[in-house]
Amino acid sequence: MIHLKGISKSFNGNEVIHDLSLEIPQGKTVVLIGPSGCGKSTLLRLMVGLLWPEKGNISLFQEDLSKANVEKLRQQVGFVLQDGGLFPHMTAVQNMRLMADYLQHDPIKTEHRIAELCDLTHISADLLKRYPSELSGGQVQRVALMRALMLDPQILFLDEPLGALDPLNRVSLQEEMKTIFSQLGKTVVLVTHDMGEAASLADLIVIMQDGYLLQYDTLSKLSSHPADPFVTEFINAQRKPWQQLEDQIK
Amino acid sequence: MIHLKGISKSFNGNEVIHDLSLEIPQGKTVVLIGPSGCGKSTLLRLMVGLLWPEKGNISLFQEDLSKANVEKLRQQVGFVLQDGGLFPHMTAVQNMRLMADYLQHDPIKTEHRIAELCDLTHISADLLKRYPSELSGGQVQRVALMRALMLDPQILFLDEPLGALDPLNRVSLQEEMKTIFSQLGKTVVLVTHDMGEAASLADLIVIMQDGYLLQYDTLSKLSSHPADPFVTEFINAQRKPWQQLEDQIK
Amino acid sequence: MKNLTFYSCLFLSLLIANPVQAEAASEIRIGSKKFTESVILSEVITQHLQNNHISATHKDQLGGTRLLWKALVQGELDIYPDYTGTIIYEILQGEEISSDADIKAALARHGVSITAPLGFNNTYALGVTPSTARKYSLEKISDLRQYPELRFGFTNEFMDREDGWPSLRNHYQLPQTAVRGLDHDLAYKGLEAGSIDLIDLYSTDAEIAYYQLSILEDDESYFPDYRAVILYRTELIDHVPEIQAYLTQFGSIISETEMIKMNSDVKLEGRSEAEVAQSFLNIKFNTLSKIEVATRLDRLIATTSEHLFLVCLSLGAAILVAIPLGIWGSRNSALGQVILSIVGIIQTIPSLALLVFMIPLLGIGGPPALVALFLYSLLPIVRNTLSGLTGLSIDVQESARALGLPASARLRLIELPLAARSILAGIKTSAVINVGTATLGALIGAGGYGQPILTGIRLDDTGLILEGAIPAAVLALLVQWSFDFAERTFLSPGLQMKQESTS
Amino acid sequence: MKNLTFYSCLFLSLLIANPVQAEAASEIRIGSKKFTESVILSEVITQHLQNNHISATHKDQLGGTRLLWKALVQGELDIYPDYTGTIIYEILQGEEISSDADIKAALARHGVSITAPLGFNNTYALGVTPSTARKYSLEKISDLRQYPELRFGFTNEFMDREDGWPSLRNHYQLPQTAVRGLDHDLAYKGLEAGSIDLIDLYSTDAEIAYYQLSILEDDESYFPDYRAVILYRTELIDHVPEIQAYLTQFGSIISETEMIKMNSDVKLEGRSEAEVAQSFLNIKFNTLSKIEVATRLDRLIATTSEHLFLVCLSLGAAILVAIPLGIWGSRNSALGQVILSIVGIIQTIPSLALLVFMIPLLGIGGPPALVALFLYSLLPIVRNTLSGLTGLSIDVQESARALGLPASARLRLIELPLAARSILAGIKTSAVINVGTATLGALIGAGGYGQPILTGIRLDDTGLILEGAIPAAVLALLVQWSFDFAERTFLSPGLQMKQESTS
Ligand SMILES: Nc1ncnc2c1ncn2[C@@H]1O[C@H](COP(=O)(O)OP(=O)(O)OP(=O)(O)O)[C@@H](O)[C@H]1O
Ligand SMILES: Nc1ncnc2c1ncn2[C@@H]1O[C@H](COP(=O)(O)OP(=O)(O)OP(=O)(O)O)[C@@H](O)[C@H]1O
Ligand SMILES: [Mg+2]
Ligand SMILES: [Mg+2]
Repeated sequence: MIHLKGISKSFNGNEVIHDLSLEIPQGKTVVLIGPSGCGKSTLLRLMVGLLWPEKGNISLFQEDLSKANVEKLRQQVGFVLQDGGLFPHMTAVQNMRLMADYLQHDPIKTEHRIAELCDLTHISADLLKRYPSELSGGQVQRVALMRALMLDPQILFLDEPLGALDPLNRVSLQEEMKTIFSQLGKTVVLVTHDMGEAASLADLIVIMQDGYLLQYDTLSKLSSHPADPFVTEFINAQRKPWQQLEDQIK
Repeated sequence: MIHLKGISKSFNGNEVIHDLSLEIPQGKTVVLIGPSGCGKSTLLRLMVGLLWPEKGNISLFQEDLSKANVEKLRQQVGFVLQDGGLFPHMTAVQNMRLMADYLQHDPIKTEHRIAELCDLTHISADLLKRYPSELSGGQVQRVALMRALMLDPQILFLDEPLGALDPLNRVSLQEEMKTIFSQLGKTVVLVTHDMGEAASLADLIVIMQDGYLLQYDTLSKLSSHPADPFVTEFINAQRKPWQQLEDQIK
Repeated sequence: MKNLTFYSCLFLSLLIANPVQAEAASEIRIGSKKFTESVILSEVITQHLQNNHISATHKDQLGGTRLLWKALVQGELDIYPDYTGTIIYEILQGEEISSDADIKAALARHGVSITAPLGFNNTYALGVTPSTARKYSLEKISDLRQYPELRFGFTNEFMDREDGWPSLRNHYQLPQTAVRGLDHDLAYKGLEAGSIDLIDLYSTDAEIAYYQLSILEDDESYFPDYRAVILYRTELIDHVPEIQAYLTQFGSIISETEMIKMNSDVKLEGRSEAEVAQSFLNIKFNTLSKIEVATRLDRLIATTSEHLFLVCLSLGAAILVAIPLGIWGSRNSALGQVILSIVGIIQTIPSLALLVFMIPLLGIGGPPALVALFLYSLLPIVRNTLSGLTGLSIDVQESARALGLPASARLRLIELPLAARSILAGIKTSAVINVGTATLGALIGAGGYGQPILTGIRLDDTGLILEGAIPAAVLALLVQWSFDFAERTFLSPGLQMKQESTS
Repeated sequence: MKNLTFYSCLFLSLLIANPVQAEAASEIRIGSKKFTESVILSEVITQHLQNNHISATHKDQLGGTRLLWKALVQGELDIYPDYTGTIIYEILQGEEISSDADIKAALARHGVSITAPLGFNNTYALGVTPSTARKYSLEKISDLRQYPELRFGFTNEFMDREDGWPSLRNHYQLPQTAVRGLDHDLAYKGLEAGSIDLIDLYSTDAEIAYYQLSILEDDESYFPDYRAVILYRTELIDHVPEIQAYLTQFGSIISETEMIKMNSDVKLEGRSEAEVAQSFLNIKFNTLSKIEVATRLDRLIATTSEHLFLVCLSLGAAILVAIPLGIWGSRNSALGQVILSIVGIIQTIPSLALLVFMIPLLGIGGPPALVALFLYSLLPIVRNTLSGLTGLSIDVQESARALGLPASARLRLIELPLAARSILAGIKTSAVINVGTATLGALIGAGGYGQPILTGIRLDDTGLILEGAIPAAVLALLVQWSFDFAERTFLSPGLQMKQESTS
C-alpha cells in the first residue's frame, strides 16, 4: 500500500532521514516510535508530499507520488499533523466539513458523519461551534482527528493524534480506533510516544533513531529479537514510572 | 505558597471553573489531572493572571494577585503553556535568553545556565540556533521548558510540559526534574495526562472533573480512599494498555 | 483567478465606455458671474423668460468676465448681464471705443447683441469709515495724496484690472504703498477692525449702508461708467424672436436704490437670489415666478453623486484588479517585485500629467478621471494583498495542503480569509486616498467635490472650499466605516478574538 | 512610546524651523523668459557682466512677461530683456503711450529703466509654406481674406494676447474660423505635415530659414515693432554705477541676421545658449567667458537633491509619528477609530487647499511642502501598524505576557517584530506615494521633480515632463527597494520561512 524506497531528506544541508526504505502492507496499523527529533514527523510529511525527498521514491496506492498526482492522492488519505493544524478562521465544525463541502458531498450524510464522530470522540455538538482558540488542547486534538476521519479514507497518517488526551478519553479512543481500523481494513501509520498505545494499536512497529530505521517488526519480535540494545532500552523506558504507579496504588 | 479561594470562571457565560478552592504548600509538586476540557489549563492561566476569575481570589507568595502586581509576580514564576508558546521570530536560544537579557542578567551566567539546561534536556547547542518552525514537536517542548526554567524561579506552572516527548527522554527528564524540584524546594503545579508521570513526580494530586475539584490528596490516598468512583476509574484507565505491553513483551 | 481578471477588465471597459454627462440643449442658458449682483440679475432675466413660457436655465457663478464672454461667443451660453465699463476695458480691450455705438458695432463682430442699460450704474468707488473721513477730512479721492500712511485693502480683481489700482494710482498720483490684496468680504471686516483704512467697493454694494461708509468723490472722474446691460447672442433672435421684446422690457427698470436693496436682501438679510428676483418681478410685471430652490443642498447632492460615481466605480475596479495582481505577485517573488514596481511607477505619475496624457484617448469628463483614480488606487491594495498572503504562517498553509485542497481552493477558502485583515487595511487606505484624489475630477470636467474646492481656492472663498472639503472628509469616513463594517462581517470571528487580560 | 512621540514631535518642529533656501543677495540677477531668444539674450548680458568682473547670475526660463515684470518691480530680479511691443501692450497696458519717451516715463514710475534698442526687431509674422504661397498666390496678409478655408495654427499666447489673433482678425477682417491653439514647435510640425496652412512666428525664428517659409507682408501694418531692449531696476545704478555703461554697450549691437543665427545655433544645431552667447561676446568684445555648463544633468542633480530632501524628511517624520499613532490606536479600538478618522480626513484635504492654508503659517518653500507631505504620508503607515498589531495571534501575545514582560517590552520585543511585515508594507506604500506627491513641492517653491513636470505640462513639452517623471519613478523604485532590503534585514528570518512543496 505504501512503499518507501531509499529515501533521504535534508534540511539546510543537514540530512535527517538517511536512505530509508519501508513497506506498509494494506490493512495494517504501523506505529512509528523513536526519540524526539529522529525524523518521524518528517517521514510522515514525505509520505504525503508535504516535503520531497532528495533521493528515493515513494508510492501510495501503487502510484508513484509526484507533484502532478499529489493533490488527488492527498484527498484519499487522512492526515493529523502533530499540532492539529486547525484553521483559526473556521469553527471546529467548519474545519471538519471543509473537504466534504469542497468535494460537494451530500450535506445530510456529512451531518450524520459528524454526529457519528462526535460520539466516537466524546465531543459535544455545541463545542463544534467554537473557534479553535476557544477549545482546550485535548479538544483541538480530537477535532483534528475527526477532520482526518471525516471522509473515511483508506489510508491514515496520524502524528501523535492522542498526545494531549487524558487517559480515560485516550484509552476509549484507542479501543474504538482499533475496532474501526481492523473492521474497515484501514492502512494506518501512527506516531506515538506512549508504548501502551503502541502495544494496543500496532500490528507492526517501526523503531527509528537519528533518521535511521533501526527495526521493523511486531512488538513481541522487537522485544524477543531486538536489532540493537537501544530497541530494548526504548521499549522498557516507561515501565519504571508505571511500576511506581502500581506501587503507590497497591 | 499558592492560594485559590472560591474561584469561578466563565467563557461567554459558560462557567468552566466552579467555586474552586485550593492551597498549594511551598516546596511541593502538585499534579493536576482530569479529563480533557475539565479546566486544568484554565486554572493554570488564572494562577498567573492570564485570565481573571469572576469570583474568588488568588494569592502567590502571600500576595493577592492583581493587575498591579501581576507582571512582577510573573517574573518570579516559570510557565510552560500547553503549546509551548515559543516566539516564531526568535531562534530557540533567543527565546530562552529573552527574559534574562531583558532583566539584564550577567550574560556569562546566562550562557552557563543555557549549557546546563541543554545537558538536562539533551538538546544539542546547534539546535538552539534554529527558529521554532525548524524544530520537531519534542524539541519545541523542551525549549519551552528550558525557557521556563531559565531564571530558576521558585514557582513553576507546567502545562503538559513533556506531552510530546518520547519515553526515553521523558523518563530521564522526569527523574532530573524530580531531583531539582525537591533539592531546590520548588513549588510546582504540573498538568499531565500520563499517570506514570503523576506517580513519579507528584507529592499531591488534584483530580478535576467538569470544572470541579473532585479530590486533592496523595496518590495512595486517592487510590485507597477515592472521593468518587470516577477517581478510581481515572487512575486505573491506563493500566489496561500497559498490561497489553507487558503481555506482548513477556 | 483568470476569471476574476477577465471580469474586472470587462467591468473596467464598461466603466470607460459609460457616458457621464448629457446636456439638454434646447433651453436658453443664462450665465452669471461669481458675485451676488450678477446672480440676481441673471435670476431676474431667467425668471422673466420662464414667466413668459420660454424654457430657460440659469448657469450660475461661472467664474469671471473672460470665461462668460468666451462661453457666450462660443455658444455655450446665450445671455448674460455685464457692465459697460467691463465691456470696454476687459472684453473689447485694445479696440477703439468712444461711444455706445462703437460698443454695439464691436460686439456685433462677435455675433453678440447688447440691450439698453438697465438703469443703475455700478461703478467702482473708494470707501472709508466715517471716523477715518472725519480724522483726515477726506471727501474726494484727490484728498488721499496728502496721507501716504493710509493703508489700502483692495480686492484682488481691483489690484489686477486694467482700470484698477495701478492706473488709479497713476491717474491720481497716489503715494500709498501699504496696499494689500484682500477678499471683498474680508476687506469690510478689515475696515471695521481698523486694520485697513480704505477699500474699493461697488457703488451698489449692500454693505455701504450697513457699515455707514463714506464714499470718496471721484473728483478727477477716473472711474468710468459701469451701467448694467444684458449681452446676448444675436442669432438667438432667429430661434426665439420674441426674446428681444422681453429683454427690452428691462430698459431702465432697475434704479440704483432698487439694486442696492436687492443686494442687501441677499447678502445681509440672507434671502435667496431667486426669492429676491421673484419679488422684484412681482412688483414690476405683476407676475409670480415659480422658483426651484437650487440651494447649497442641491449643489451638495449634485457634487456628491458625481463624487460617489467616481469613487465607487474606480475603487470597485481597483479592488477587482488589485487583489488578483497581489495574489499573482505573491506566488513568485520576482513577479511580485515587477508588479509592485509597475504599480509604484504608476503611482508617481503626477495627476495632471496623467490626465493630460489621457485626454487624446478618453476625452474629458468621467472616463479619464475614472481611469486615473483607478490607477492611483491600486498600490495599497496590491501591496497589502501581497504582504498579507506572503505573511501567512507555514502551519496553516501546510495544513491546507495536507487536506488535498488544490491551489485555487486553498486561496479562496484559507489564504484569502486569513489575509483578509491586511487586504482590507489596504482597501481602506486606498478608499480614503481615492475619495481625496477624486477631487481631481473637477480638473477634467467630471465634477465632484473638487468643483467647489477648486473654485474656492481660486476665489479664496473658504466657505466654498469647505463645501467640498467637508463632504469629502465625511465621505472618506463613511467609506472607511463601511469597510470597517465589512471587516466585522467578513473577517472571521476566529481572527477577531481579543485577549482578556489587559496586562 | 511617549518618548517616541516626543522625539518625533521634536524632529518635526526642527524640520519646520529648518530654513530651506538661502539666497545670495549681492549678485545681480538677470531673468529670462521661457523661450530660446530670451534665454540667449540674458545669457549674453550675464556673461558680459561676469567678464567685466561683476557678480551676476542668470535665473533662466521664468515663465511669462507678467511674472518677470513683477519680479523686476519687486526687486527679485535686477535685469531682463524684453521687447518694445510687449512693454507697450502687456506691461503698460491701458496707459497712453505714443513715443519712446512715454515708455521711459511710464517705466520710470515703476522704478525701472530701459536701454536703447539692441538692434533687431522680433515682431510677430505670419508664415506659410512656399507651396501654399504659390497655390493661393499669397504675398500679403490682406490676401488671406479671399481664402476662408485656410486653417490657422497659432501659439496659445498669440491666441490670447491683446495684439494677437482676435485683434489681428478685426484689423484685417479675416474670415477664417479653423483656428487652433498649438504649441509653437508643434505648429512647425503641423505646417510641414500639411495639417495646418498658416502659423504665427517670430521674425527672428530660426525655423523660418530651416523650413524655407514664406512670410506674409503686414501690408496694413498691424504688427507693432518688437525691438529688443533691456529693462533694469533704476536703483541698480546707485549700487553698481558701472553697470549702465556695460548695458549701454549693447546698443544696436545685434542685427536681425545675427539673432536668427544665434537662435538657429541653439534650436537647430543643438548648441547651448551659454556657448552661443560666449562666441557672440567673443566676436563683439573679444572676451572669452567662462561658462558653467548647466546641463540637463545639473538640473537633474538639483531637482533630485530637492526631491530627496522633501521625501527623506517628510517620510522620516511620518514614520516616526505614524508608527506610535498606530500603536496607540491598537491599544483601544475606539481610540484607533478616532486616530484613523483624523488621519483619513487629513488625507482628503486637497493639496492645493492644504498649501494655501499653510502659507500664512509657514510661508512658501520647503516647510509647507514638508508638512503637507508629512501629513499625506501618515495614513498607510498608521493603518498598517494598527492592523498588523491587532492581527497578532492570541497565542504569542499570551506567551509574552506569561513571561512577565511589561507592555513596553512586549511591544518592542514581540509585537512590533511580528507586525513588521505589515508595518513595512505600509511604509513602502507611503514612500512610493510620497515620492509621487512630492512633485507638489514645485507648486510652492520647494523645487524637486515637480518643477520640470509642471513646466512640461504647461508648455506641453513631453521631454520636460519626462525629465521629472522618470527620475521620480526611479526614485520611487529605489526607495521601495531600499525598504525591501530593510525588510530582508530587519524582518526575522523566522518570519520569512518559505514552504518547500509547491503544491
Ligand atoms: N524545517 C526544518 N528545518 C530544519 N530542520 C528541521 C526542520 N524540520 C525538522 N527539522 C529537524 O529534523 C529532525 C527531525 O524532525 P522531526 O520533526 O521529523 O522529528 P520527530 O521525530 O517528529 O520528533 P518529535 O518526536 O519531537 O516530534 C529534527 O532534528 C528537527 O530539528
Ligand atoms: N477562550 C475560550 N472561550 C470559550 N471556551 C473556552 C475558552 N478556553 C477554554 N474554553 C473551554 O473551557 C473548558 C476548559 O478548558 P481548559 O483548556 O482549561 O481544559 P483542559 O482541562 O486544559 O483540557 P485539556 O486537557 O484538553 O487541555 C473547555 O471546555 C474549553 O472548551
Ligand atoms: Mg514529530
Ligand atoms: Mg489544557
